[in-house]
Order: sequence, then structure tokens, then C-alpha cells
Amino acid sequence: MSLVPSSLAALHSGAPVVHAASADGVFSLLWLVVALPALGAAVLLLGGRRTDRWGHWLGVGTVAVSFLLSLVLFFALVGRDSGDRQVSQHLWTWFTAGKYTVNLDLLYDQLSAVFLLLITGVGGIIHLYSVGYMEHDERRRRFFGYLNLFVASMLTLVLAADYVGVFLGWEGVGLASYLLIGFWQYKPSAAAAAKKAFVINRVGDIGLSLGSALIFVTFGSTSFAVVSANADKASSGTLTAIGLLLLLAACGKSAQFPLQTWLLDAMEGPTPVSALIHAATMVTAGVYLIVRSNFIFSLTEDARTGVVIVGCITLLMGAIIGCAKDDIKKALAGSTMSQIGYMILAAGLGPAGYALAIFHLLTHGFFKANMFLGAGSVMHGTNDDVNMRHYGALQKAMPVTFVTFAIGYLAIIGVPPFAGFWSKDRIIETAFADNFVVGLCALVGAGITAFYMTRLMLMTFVTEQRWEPDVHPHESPRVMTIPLIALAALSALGGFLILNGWITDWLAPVVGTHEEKSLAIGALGMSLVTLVVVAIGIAIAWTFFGRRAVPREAPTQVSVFTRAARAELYGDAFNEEVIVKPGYTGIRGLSVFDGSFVDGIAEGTASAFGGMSSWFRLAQNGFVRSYALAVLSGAALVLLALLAVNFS
Amino acid sequence: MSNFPWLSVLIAVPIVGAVVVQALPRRANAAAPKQIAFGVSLLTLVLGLVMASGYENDGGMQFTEQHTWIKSFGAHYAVGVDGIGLTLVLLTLILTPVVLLASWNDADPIPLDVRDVAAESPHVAPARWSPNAFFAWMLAMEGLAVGVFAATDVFLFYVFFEATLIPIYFLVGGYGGAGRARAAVKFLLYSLAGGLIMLASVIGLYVVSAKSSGGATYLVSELSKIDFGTDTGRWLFVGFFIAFAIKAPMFPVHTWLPDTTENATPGTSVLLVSVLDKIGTFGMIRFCLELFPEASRWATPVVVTLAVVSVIYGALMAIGSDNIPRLIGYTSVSHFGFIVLGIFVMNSQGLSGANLYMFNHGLSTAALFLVTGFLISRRGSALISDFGGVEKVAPVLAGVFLVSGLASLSLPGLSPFVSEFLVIVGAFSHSVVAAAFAVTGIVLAAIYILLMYQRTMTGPTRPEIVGMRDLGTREIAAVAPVLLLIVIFGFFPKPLLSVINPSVDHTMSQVDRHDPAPTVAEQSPEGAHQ
Amino acid sequence: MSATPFIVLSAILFTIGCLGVLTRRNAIVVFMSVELMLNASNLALVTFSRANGNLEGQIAAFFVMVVAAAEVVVGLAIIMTIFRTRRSASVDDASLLKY
Amino acid sequence: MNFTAPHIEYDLISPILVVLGVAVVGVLVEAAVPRVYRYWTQVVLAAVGVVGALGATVYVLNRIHPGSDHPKPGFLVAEGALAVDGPTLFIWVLILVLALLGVLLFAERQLEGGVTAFAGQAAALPGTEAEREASAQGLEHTEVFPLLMFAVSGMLMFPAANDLLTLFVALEVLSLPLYLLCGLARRRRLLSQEAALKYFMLGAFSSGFFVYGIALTYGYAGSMEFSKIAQAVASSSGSRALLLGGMGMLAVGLLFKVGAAPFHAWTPDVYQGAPTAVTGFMAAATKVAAFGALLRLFYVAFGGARWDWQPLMWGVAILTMVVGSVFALTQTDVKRLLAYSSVAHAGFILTGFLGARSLGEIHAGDINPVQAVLFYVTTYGLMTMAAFAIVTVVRDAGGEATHLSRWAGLGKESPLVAGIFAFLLLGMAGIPLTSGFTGKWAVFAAALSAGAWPVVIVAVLMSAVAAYFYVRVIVVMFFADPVGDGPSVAVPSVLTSSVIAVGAAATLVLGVVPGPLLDMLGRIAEFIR
Repeated sequence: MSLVPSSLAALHSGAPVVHAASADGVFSLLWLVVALPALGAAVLLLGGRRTDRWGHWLGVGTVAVSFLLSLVLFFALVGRDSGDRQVSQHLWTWFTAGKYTVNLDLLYDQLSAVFLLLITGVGGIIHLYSVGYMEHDERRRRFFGYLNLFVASMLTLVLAADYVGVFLGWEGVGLASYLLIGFWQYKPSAAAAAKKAFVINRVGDIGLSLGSALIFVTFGSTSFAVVSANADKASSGTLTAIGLLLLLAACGKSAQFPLQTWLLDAMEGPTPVSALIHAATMVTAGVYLIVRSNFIFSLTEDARTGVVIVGCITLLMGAIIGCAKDDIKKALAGSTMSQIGYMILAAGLGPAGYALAIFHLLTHGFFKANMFLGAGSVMHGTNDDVNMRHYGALQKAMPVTFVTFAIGYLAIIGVPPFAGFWSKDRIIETAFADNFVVGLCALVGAGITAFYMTRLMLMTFVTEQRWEPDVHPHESPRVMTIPLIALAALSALGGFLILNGWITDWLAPVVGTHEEKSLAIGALGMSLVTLVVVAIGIAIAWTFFGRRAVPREAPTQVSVFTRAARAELYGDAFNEEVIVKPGYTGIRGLSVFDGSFVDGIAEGTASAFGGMSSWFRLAQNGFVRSYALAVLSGAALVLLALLAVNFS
Repeated sequence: MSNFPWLSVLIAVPIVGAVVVQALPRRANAAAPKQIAFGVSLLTLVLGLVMASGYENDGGMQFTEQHTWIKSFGAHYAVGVDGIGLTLVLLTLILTPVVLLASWNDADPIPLDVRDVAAESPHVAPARWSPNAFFAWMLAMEGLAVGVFAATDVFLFYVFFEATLIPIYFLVGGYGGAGRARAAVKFLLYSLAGGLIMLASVIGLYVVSAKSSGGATYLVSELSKIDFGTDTGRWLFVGFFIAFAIKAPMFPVHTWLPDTTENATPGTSVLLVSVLDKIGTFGMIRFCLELFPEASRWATPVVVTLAVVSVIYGALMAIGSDNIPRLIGYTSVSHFGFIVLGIFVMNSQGLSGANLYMFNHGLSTAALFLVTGFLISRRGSALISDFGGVEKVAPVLAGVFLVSGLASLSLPGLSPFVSEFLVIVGAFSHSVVAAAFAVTGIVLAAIYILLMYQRTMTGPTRPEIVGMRDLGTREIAAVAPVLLLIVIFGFFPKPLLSVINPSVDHTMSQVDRHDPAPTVAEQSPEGAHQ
Repeated sequence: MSATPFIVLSAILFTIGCLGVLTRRNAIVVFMSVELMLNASNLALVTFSRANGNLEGQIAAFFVMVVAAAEVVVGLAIIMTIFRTRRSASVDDASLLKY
Repeated sequence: MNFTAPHIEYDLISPILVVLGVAVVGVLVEAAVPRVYRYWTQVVLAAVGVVGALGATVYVLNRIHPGSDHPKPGFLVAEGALAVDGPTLFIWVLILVLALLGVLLFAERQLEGGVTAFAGQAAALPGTEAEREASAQGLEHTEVFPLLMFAVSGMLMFPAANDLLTLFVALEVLSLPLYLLCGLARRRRLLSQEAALKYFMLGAFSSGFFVYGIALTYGYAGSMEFSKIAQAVASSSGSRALLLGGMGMLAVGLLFKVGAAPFHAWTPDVYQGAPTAVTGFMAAATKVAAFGALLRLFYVAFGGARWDWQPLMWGVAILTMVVGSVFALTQTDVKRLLAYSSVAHAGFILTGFLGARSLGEIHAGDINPVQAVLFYVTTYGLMTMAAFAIVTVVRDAGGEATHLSRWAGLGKESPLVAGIFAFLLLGMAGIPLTSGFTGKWAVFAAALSAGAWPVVIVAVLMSAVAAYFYVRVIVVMFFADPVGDGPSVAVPSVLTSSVIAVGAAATLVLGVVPGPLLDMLGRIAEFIR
């Protein structure tokens, strides 16, 4: 495989080069990590009702085994030299055309190793949780089929060694997301949300398609190895274009501005789906893509600026939306948007931020999955009510849920020593080091986060009880609480990965290193400032929701800002007015055009001939003398023609 | 066996089968004609696979036969296939038994499925003739289609090209919806008009070749050596191209297709769209590009523009359609836009992608037509608005529908993706603008497919749908092989590409185009993974 | 002497014949007009025969006469039947076949 | 007194003589043979005569060795009055075959319940007692057979004529019997008589032009012989005005016969009114003979003046195709439709006629225009004959049901007849694997080789238009539901059936394996000069 000595690769001044060694030993099992869930999906989806009884356990089992395998692989990787931690497994050549070959290769390195653990780990936990959550759904077996399909696709995404391979997984997770959002197909809103998610993701796919095309045109290949080795030879314009196209792709998948609108609707899916796909894993694929493409982004300041801007806008947007939503899942979804905004922002900071983005991605995966599952547990206990105004005082009824959720809450708002503190704090710090405005955005975002999360906590667990009469909240079964506990533990402890700079060092060979810039106020000072801002957010939330009674119906006399936040900052309205409605008008017009003009020309020609015919045939009037006249005129014309030709 | 006339056999077996089937006694609901027709198509498929197993991937014409046919015209009975032809021949052979099986009851006087709704439904009309004729025409079409793809003599190609119109004409006009007669005539006239325009160019070829040193000939191998001169070459090119554009069909000469698919039976639509329309794009490669390289290059800007317009236009029209077969017809306009785009960007990626697309589009569209056909026959309506919540009562049907639809929107992992991706990459190498516009097709495709799925399959189950049967064994047996191939070739298109690529190289050398080198000229050795 | 006056005369006769065909309704008169055209040709033939100094033209003139006679036989038969069935010899009455 | 008898090569012109002889004997038969035997005597006589003439033609044909690579150019016979060369002989064969088919159609008695389709007593007024009596007695005009034979003899002479006088005589010999035959329909006699009148009037009118053209041409060249005219044209002697006038007027006469626009106006009316058997024969054979004559006159005599007449013929060809195709679009009567179709075909054949090039321009193995035209008229003649034969068998109570609406549902009523008719229509439309396609290919190729691409483009477009009305008939037959009790297909005797069979078979065979015929034509399609 790689014949280039690492020393030579290291000569490149830019980003690290992907030059993986061929997989051997335990690494030759790499393909199994993907194949197992894929097999599970195939069996569950094609097996039909025969698999109804044990199907969910098959689903859990395949992911669990994948997780174990990932663990084994991870430790095997840890056991290698730090310069030798890239392993590649060639499965088969996918397609070849001319000099362009795309291989279905798996690339296992420090970055994908982390993702493997996250996906199979959190995925496994959520699978387990779903066994309980979906117990009464007659299509549970299919649900697990879809979940397995998702896991397999997501693993493909993070293991692929080629942009087209990434695309395969990229669309696979999109499909799984589509299927799962619309899992309850009989609900028109679910079906619509599913379609919306897929279509908006496709807009992002334009970026990935064109980006891959541009990468091919530039490098003659789309494999990470070739691109990373030659990236520094490409012109900066090209690199910026590639970067922006990839950013577009990331915006679609990660629900970043301006392609963010699908995520809140996606909450129509069953809650484990929201936890796994729309919080912990799939939506972070955009972050993965940017970090994975660090060899491009590191070389293009302009594209990175674009990334940072998108991240800033989205982190604030998501946070603001989260402040106004009464639907617990939507509030969390807004939060997800916002947190991914942080990751994107971090990724846009270049080598200084790649590792932090991934770190935050991990911790977010833990605490957000935790909270979504917690929300699911709440809903489970309240007859699937999602309106927080119908909650209140649930902490007594659902103690485990409350405690685990609270850990997640502490993690997300960044209270030390919970996971979110470590990751978010570093991002804010690095952002300030990069640019004051960006840093300020991140800091304000942290404050808003504290506000809306506190609001959520208060409305759900603390304040007075506002349940519907027929609701009798109860704690969820153990199959659901154990995953909660596991995730809560991760949310509490996940931050320690940063201790001693482990995560940054681990990822450094993939994403490169940088010289840390120190802030004027120092890292500790920054942390203090952040904590103050967070405290302010909590205090405001307490003022509004802790001290006052929460009305059961959302107040309608609210400020413009609240209204805007409730309307998700008019993202949908904008799409509706600017794209959808004119689009349909245009299509209707086009249909008329097609029928009357395009087809009309063809049919019109036909009827013109017909009309000509019925008109001309009147000349055949039956009178022999007219015919004689025709003959005579014909003769005259013949003679004239001959003369004309002769004397011209 | 090397001299065995494989292709002639593949042409003759179905046609003889057609005659036999037509000659069988006509009894209502008799199974014999259907069984025999199905058997013949399977036999042909087996023969075709045996032939294909002997194909060598060197890009040249193989299984060639050549006999002088009309000496004064320079016409030969000359057949042979290269990779491009072989894949399309195989596509024909694969789809015919599928279609026959799927159409088992479509030609019955009134299909069993819809006996109760046929009376008032505008989408189902009683068949005009016996099932014998239906199955016989289908087989005849198979044979003729193989002939078209195998012909290596322009005259012979033209003859097959026109001959295929007749079976379709009777299939559309005799079996299908209420507007079938009109649709059949429209189809035929469009095709004939195109064919006649092409005839002028075909004759032009003769005139030029007669003046050349070798004397009059229609053999592609000979013609490709002739330099037609700029003006003549361009005129002849235009004649061929118009015919193929109508056939393909491209904007703005596409309007016959939705009308036809709206009224034809699903089986007919499959053979028409999946197989016969490929003649258009096949012809563009084989004749436009390979015979008139200069003119092709000259026409590229216009053709690429039209192709991109087709991509977007077809997709938009599909979004706006409420009639399912009509919608699928428009999607094909869009897909053919991609294929033509791939052909005329004239690089390896585009051409390989286009060739592969022809095969894959055949599969995906076949699946989509067949499964929607099952759906429509159950409800007696083809209007999207008459459906809703089918998934609940017929999950297998819905699943098949979804997979077919996803294939149609080129989801990675399903076979059309590779082809579409290659076309986009090829287009990008040629013109960033063209690629940028064409790529919007992938969004629009998602909209038309998923919107259709959403409206028909999801939501609350409509009262008329309750009690709808799920797919039966025969129906599953018909579509399963297609879906299986879609998945297999989605991950492993190598068998097809290894056949196609050498032929693409040949085409490239014929048009004298070379792939642009990567902007970053120096490649690391890691570029080649083999 | 120049042949021109004879040819001009024949041309005039021919034209009169043509106009007769076009303007007259009675089938017999129309037919007579055709005969006039033929005879105009005869005049031309004979003139040219004389001018060219060979007899072919004159022979042709005789042939034309014979043929004209044969035409008369056929023509009159047809006109007769028409007249008998329609009680009219007007060519304009026979106009059932049209469009 | 010394006398050199003209040297007449009786053996070489024996086909004409045989047919003429049979015609004369036929007249005697009318006089001498009792009425009961007349029908059979006439039929057998005519058939045997035609077959004999065919045999004689084949004998003559073999004299020029059509199979060899370099056949003899042919013979100038009867002191140069007739040219018996390849094209002539081929046209003879073709006309005699068509004549034989014509005899079969004329002899058909089963469709009208035991009598022929011709008037029982032409002299009896329509709708009178006399007519009823005649039909009650089963009277029939067996004179149609001698008339047919006379027409055939004229048709044989027409393309062979090598001087203007013979050409004129042949023209009249072929025309006069046809005028009469047109008026002899048993049913719809008013229409039939009107057709005869129109045909006659216009035919005579056009003959007037033709004769005047002869006079002018004679005045120009000083001779009636084609070779002398060609010499005069080549040496550019004489008055060009005479040449152009003569050429133009001769063209008028011949274009009238082939039914080219604007001289086509008689075609639809006459085709519709005449008895269908006559229409079929006339449409096929007249066109063959007239194109033969047109080719010889314009290639041999006026070949040198090609640059003068070619633009004119371009115009005529284009106009003819347009008129034929466009007018046919809205026709509702099958016979009338076929008439316009024949006009369109005349245009297509003229396209081939435009392929005239100097010999030097024609490469070995090229399609030459004579070959193309002859092939086309062959395919056209046989297809047309069969198509009209089918028209005779689709009937309702009033005789032949020629209105298109009466053909609705024929595909269900009689798939075989409808299928064959559809096949013939596809042939006329020029779909591959029918002779019509091969023919079209040949004439277009000839025209294109001569650079007449604008005409070819029009021809192609008009073919597309024409396809519409052929397809329309197919739609009516197969896809429309019958009105009322629908059409019925009378079972014809073996006579009509064989005409249909021969026509359809020829359409198929010449479509699939046109090679042998084309090759032979390629060898012999050269006029003797």
C-alpha cells in the first residue's frame, strides 16, 4: 500500500498526510465492524415477520459485538507507535473510469477509532434503550433494522478512505434518518418531516458531489491519501472552493445555517432516533467531514472563515430557538444545533480547533444522548406528551431520569468537572485567541445555553406539577434506565479525556499540531469569565421560570424576539416564501408551458398541417374546368420556370 | 463455439417465439401463451448469459457476423457487440422475462385485479386483443431490441430502429389506459419523424461513402475511417442527433414520453423506457460520436445545454405531475439528460458513467414502473391523490416502491449512484457550470420521489386503500431480481464497468479526446491502489 | 419567307383552344376546343416540316389527326353517357367527386 | 420500283405484338363467341396473352444478358422508333405482371355475386328498368378485357418509344381505353361516368400540350428521334425558345400522366370514381409506364439540357410531395386517400428522377437514378395493386365500403385483411423491411448523390407527414370501435386473393431481400442512346 516513508510525508509543511499501512493482524477484522450491523439490517428488513420475536435482540447484539470489536481495535491501535497508527483495509475496487478509480477502502486511524467507539458505544446503549422504548410498537423489528442500517452507514462514513466512500455512508445515514424520522408513517407530520430532512440533506449533497468532482479534477483521485499528499500543490482558489463545497455538505448534514430547518422537524421520529442520529452521531458527520478534510482546510484561510461564520451563526440561532420551544425534544434539538455550531466553529479554527471539535463532539454525544433518552423516558412516563408546560415536578416521580438528566444538564452548561465544561471551555478560549468577535459569540452562546437548559430543567422536573389528568408519571423500566445511567456516567466523566492533553495528542497525527496562543487573561481567567456568564444565564432562567408559575398554555402576548424564536427564526418561513411557494408556482407555470408550448409546437405543427389540408382540399372543387385551369397555370409556370432558369 | 452466431440466435429466438405464441389458439385466460413466452424469454436470457461469459474485455467488437445484404446499398447483415452493446443487450434480456412475469394478467380482457373498478376508471381500459398478441409483441420487441444494439451496420441498425416501433405501437395502442390510441399515434409519429430525419443522414452516409475509395458501405468499422469533411459531417450529425434526441427523449422533443407512459401498461413502459429509449443514447455514442467526432465536438455546447435543461426540466415536471406513470416518464427525461450529458462531455468518466447509467436506469426505472403498476392495478387509478397510507396495508409493496424510488434518485449503494456520480464528475471536468446546474437534479430527484412516496404510501390510510393486497409471490418474483441487481451493482459495478471501460477508451480515441490531467499534475504513487 | 407567322398563328389557335376549354361549359364545345389545340399543333408541325425540309412533321400531323379521330370516338361515347344520365352536357354538372 | 421494306425486329417487339394481337382477337371474340362463353374466353385469352407476352419479354431480356456484369445495352428496333433496352424490358416485365394482376382483378366475380364489378350494360341509364334488367340477366361487359389489353399495349410501347411520334401514339393508345374503363363501374355509376369524363377531358387537354410540345421540339431539332434531339441539344443549334417551350409542354403531358402537382387534380376524382379494379391497375401501371417514358425522354433526348429542366423538376417534385401528403391528411375516403398517396409517391419518384447526373459522376456500384426510379415504381406498383384489391373486399350493403369510418374495427373483424392492409400502408409509409422503405432509400440516395439535398429534406419531412395518414388508417382499423354493425369482409375468390398475396409478398420480399432485383437493375438500367 503505502510506499512513501513517513519521513518523506512529514516533509510537507502543511497538514498531516494520510499514508496508512495495510491492515494485518487484528485489524483485518476491521470490515466486520461495519458488516455486522449491515448484516443485522439485512436480516431484519428482509426476514419479514419471522424475525419479529427476536429481531430486536439481533439488532442490539450486532452493535454490541461491533462495539467490542471497536474496543479491541482501539487498544490494538493504542498499542502501536504513535507514528504508525493508520491502518487501511482494501475491500474491493468500487468503480473505475478512465484513470479514476474509487476503492472501497477502510481507513482506521486515531480519528475513526474515536468515532467507532462513539458510534457503537452510544449506539449500542441506545439500541438497548430502544428495546424498552419501542416495546409496544408492532413494527419494532423494523425499527431495529433501520437502526442497524444507520449504524452500518455511519461506520462506513467514518471508516471510508475516499470521499466517495464517505458519500456512501453519508447518504446511508441520510436514508436511515429518513426512515426513522418517518418511522410513524401514518402521521403526516412525521412523513413530511422525513422528506424534508432528506431533501435538505440533498442540498448539502450538492456540495459533497461537486466537492468530490472538484477534488477529482484537481488531484485525479478522491482518496484521502492522494488528496492529503498533494493538497499543498493545489491553488488556493481551488482549495477554498473545495472547502466551501464541503462546508455546504456539512451544513446539510449537521443542520447548520442555512440548511438548519430540518432538524427540529426531525424530532417527529421516536426519541431514541433523536438521541442517536439527531444528537449524538449523524448530525455530527459534518464536523467529522471538516476535521477529516483538515489537509484541505488547513491550507485555506478563506474557507475556514466561512466555517467559523456558519458555526457562530448557528450556535446562536440554535440557542435562541432552544429558549422559546415548549416541546422538550425541540428545545433539545435547538440545543443540538447550537452545540454543533460550537463544533463547527472549532473546526473552523484550524489545527488549533480540530481536536477540540472532535472532543466536544464526543462529550456532546454523551450528554445529549443522555438528555434525549431522558426526555424519552419522561415522555414514556407521561403518555408521550412532549409539551414541557404539561410537566413539572417530575423529579419525584422519575428519580433516575431526573438525576441522569441533571448530570447531562450540568455537562451541557459547562459546570466543572462535567464533560461539557472541558470541551466547551476550551473552544471558547481558542475562539477568543483567534478572534474577539468569534470568542464573544461563543461566550454569549454559553450564557444562552445555560438559560434555556435551566428553563428546561425547571419546567420539566422542578416547578409545580401541571400534568394532564390522565397522566400518571412513573419511572421507566430498567432496560431504559441502565442506558441512562451509563450515559450519565459518560457525561460526568467524558471530559477527563482532555486531561494531560490526551485527546489532542491522540488526534494530532491526524489533524496536525499548532502552537497554542495564550490569552491575555489566561486560561483560568477565561474559564472564570465563562462560568460567570453561565451563572447569569441560570439566574435569568430562574427569575422567569423558577420564581414564577409556568402557565399551562404558552402565553401569546410575547415579545417579537420570543415570537421569532418560536418560529425558529423564520427559517421555514423563509424557505416557504422564497423557495417552496415560488417553486411550485414555477412548476405549475412550467407544466402549462410544457403542455401548451413545448407539446403545443409539436401538436400545433400537426394540426397546422391538418388545417392546411382541410383548407387546401377545397381547391379540389370537383369542376373539371378548374382542374384544367390548374393544368394550364401549371404549364405556364413550367414555361416560366424554364425561361427563368435559362435567362437568369 | 467461437463461430456460433450468438447474436443472430438472440435475435431470432424471441422472434420465432413471438410467432409461435401468436399462433397458439386464443382462449380467454389461457396460460399456455404466457408460459411459452416466459420460457422463451428465459431461454434467451440463458443464451445471452452463456454468450456474455465468452466475452473478452478487450474493447473490440465480438461475436461478429457479417454477410452482404444489399450490395447496391452497401448494406450488410453485420452484428457484433462491444462492451456498450453487450451491456444493453443483457439489459434487454434481463428485463424481458421480468416484464413478462410482471405483466402476467395485464393483457387479460379485463385484468383480474381491477375488474370491479375498470368500469369507471379512466386509467384502465379493457385490452383490445388477446393476451397472445401482447406476449408475442413483447417477445418480438425483445428480438428487435437485441438487433438494434447488436447491429454494426448503419443500415441494419436503421432497419431495426424503425422495426421496434411497430411492437410498441401495438402494445401501447392495444393494451393500456383510455388515451392509448392517441398516445400510440403520438409516439409513433414522433419516432417516425425522427427516424425519417435520420434516414436522410443515413442516405447521406451512403452518398459520401460511395464516393470514397472503398465504395459504398454501411459498416460502422469502415465508415469510422472516412473523413466526412466539416460541413457534410455536421449535417449528417444533426440528422442522427435529432432522431436520437427524440428517442432518448430530450427536451424539447420529450412530450411524447409522458403521454405514452401515462397510457401504456407498466410492462410496455418498461420495455419502452428502459430498453428502447436507450437506442437514442446508444446511437449517440455509436454513431454521433464515433462517426462524426468533429461535428460532435462542434455540437457539444448546444447538446450539453440541452442535456442540462433536460435534467432540470424533466425533474421539475415530474414534481408537478399527479399521475404516477406520467411522473416516472418525466423522471426519465431527467435521467436521459444525465446520460446525454455524460456522453457529450467526452471524457472517460462521463462516457463510462453514461454507459453505466443506461444499464442502471433500465433497472431502476423498470422496478419503479413495475411496482407502481402493481399499485395502480390494485386501485384502478394512477393519480397520486387517490392514494395515501399504502405502507400500512401493503408494507412489502411500499418497501419495494421505496427502494426503486431511492434507486431512481441515485442513492449511493444502489446502482444508479455510481453512474450519476461519474457523469457529474465527468461533467465537472468539462464544464463547472454544466455540472453545477446538473447537480441540482439530485435535489429535485429527491423531491419528486419522496413527495410521491409521501403522498401515496404514508399518512392515514385512505378508505379505498384499506384491504389492498400486498405483493403476491409472482409480483415479488418479478421485481426481486431487478432489486437484487440494483443492490449488487450498487456496490460492485465492476462486472459492468470492466466491460464498458475498454469500449469507452475506443470511443475516446475515436473522438480524439483525452482526459484532462489532474490540475495537480504530479500524483503520489498512492494514487493507484491496485 | 419566315416560318414565324405560321407559328404565331398556331400559337394563337392553341391559346384559343385553351381558353375554350376553360371557358365553355358544354362538353362538346370543350372537346372541340381540344381539337383546336391539336390542330394548332398540326399547323406547327407542318410548318416546321416545311422549314426543316423533312417529312416527319407532316407524317406526325396525319398521326395526330388519326389519334384525334380515335379520341372523338371515345370522347363522344363518354359525353353521350353523361348526357343521357344527366340530361345535360355541361361539364360543371359532373362535380360529385370533389374535396 | 425499288422499295426497301422497313426492318422490323418482330422477335424483339413480340411482347407488344402479342398483347395487341390478343386485344384484337378479344374484339373478335366479342363479335363471334356466344355470350355465355365470352367471360371465360376473354379471361383465358387475356391471361394467356399476358403470360405469353411475359414469356416473350423474358426471352428478349435474356438476349441482353441481364445476369452478366456487362449486359448488352439493348436494341434500337423498328428503324429506331422503339428502344428495347434494359429499362424498357424491365418495365415490360413489370407492366405485364401488373397487367396479369389486373386481369385477375377484372375477372373477379365472387364479390358481386357472380358478376364482374363492371357495368352490366354501360348504355343502360343508371336507375332505369334497362339497368335492372341487365343486372337481372347477369349481363356483363367482357369488352373490358380487350380494352385492358389495348391499354397494356400502349403502356408497353410508351417507355420504349424512341421518337416523339411513337411516344404520342403510345400515350393515346394507353389512355383511350382507360378513359372508357373508368366509366364502366357497376355500382355508383354516376360517379364512375363523371370520373371518365374528367379523366378524358383533362387527358385530352394535356395531350394538346403534349402534341404542341412535340411540334416545338421538332421545330427545334428538326427531327422526332430522341438521338437527333440529343445531338441538337448538345450542339446548341436552333432556337432555345423552341427547345424550352417544347420541353416544357412535353413535360406537362407526361407529368399529367404521372399525376404530379399541379397536374394531379384529376387523380383523386378519377381514382375514387373508377371501378376499384381499374383504379388499381391504372394507378400502378400507368405510373410505371409514364415514368419510364419520362425518364427516357428527359435523360436521352433532353439529357444535355439537364441544367435547364432540373430546377423546374425540383419545384415540381417538392410541390407534388407536399400536395399529395398534405391533401391526404384529411381525406375520409380510402380510395381518395390512396389517390393522394399516389400523388405523394409520384413526388418521391420524381425525387429519384432528379438524381440525373452525367455518366462520369456516377461511380461504379452507385445507385443510379434510373435504377432507383425503376425499383421504386416496382415496389409502388405492387403495393398499390394489392391495396386497391383489399379495398374491393371490404364491403357493406352498398358495395365497397370506401368511407374510412366504415373501416373502424376491421382489425377485430378480420385481422388478416386488416393486418395485410396495415402492412401495405406501412410499406407505403416507408417503414423498413418493406419494399417501400428500400424504394424510398433508393430514390433519396439517387437524389442526394446528385446534390438535390433540399428536395430530399422536403421529401423526408413529407414522408413524416405522410406517415400520419397511413397511421391514421391503421388506428381506425385497429384502435377504433366499429360504428353500427361494422364493416364486413367479403371472401374473394382466388383471383383477388392472389393479387393481394402477390402484392403483399412482393412488399415483404423486396423489403427484406431487395438485393437481387436492385443489382440486376443496376446492371441494366442504362438507356440505349
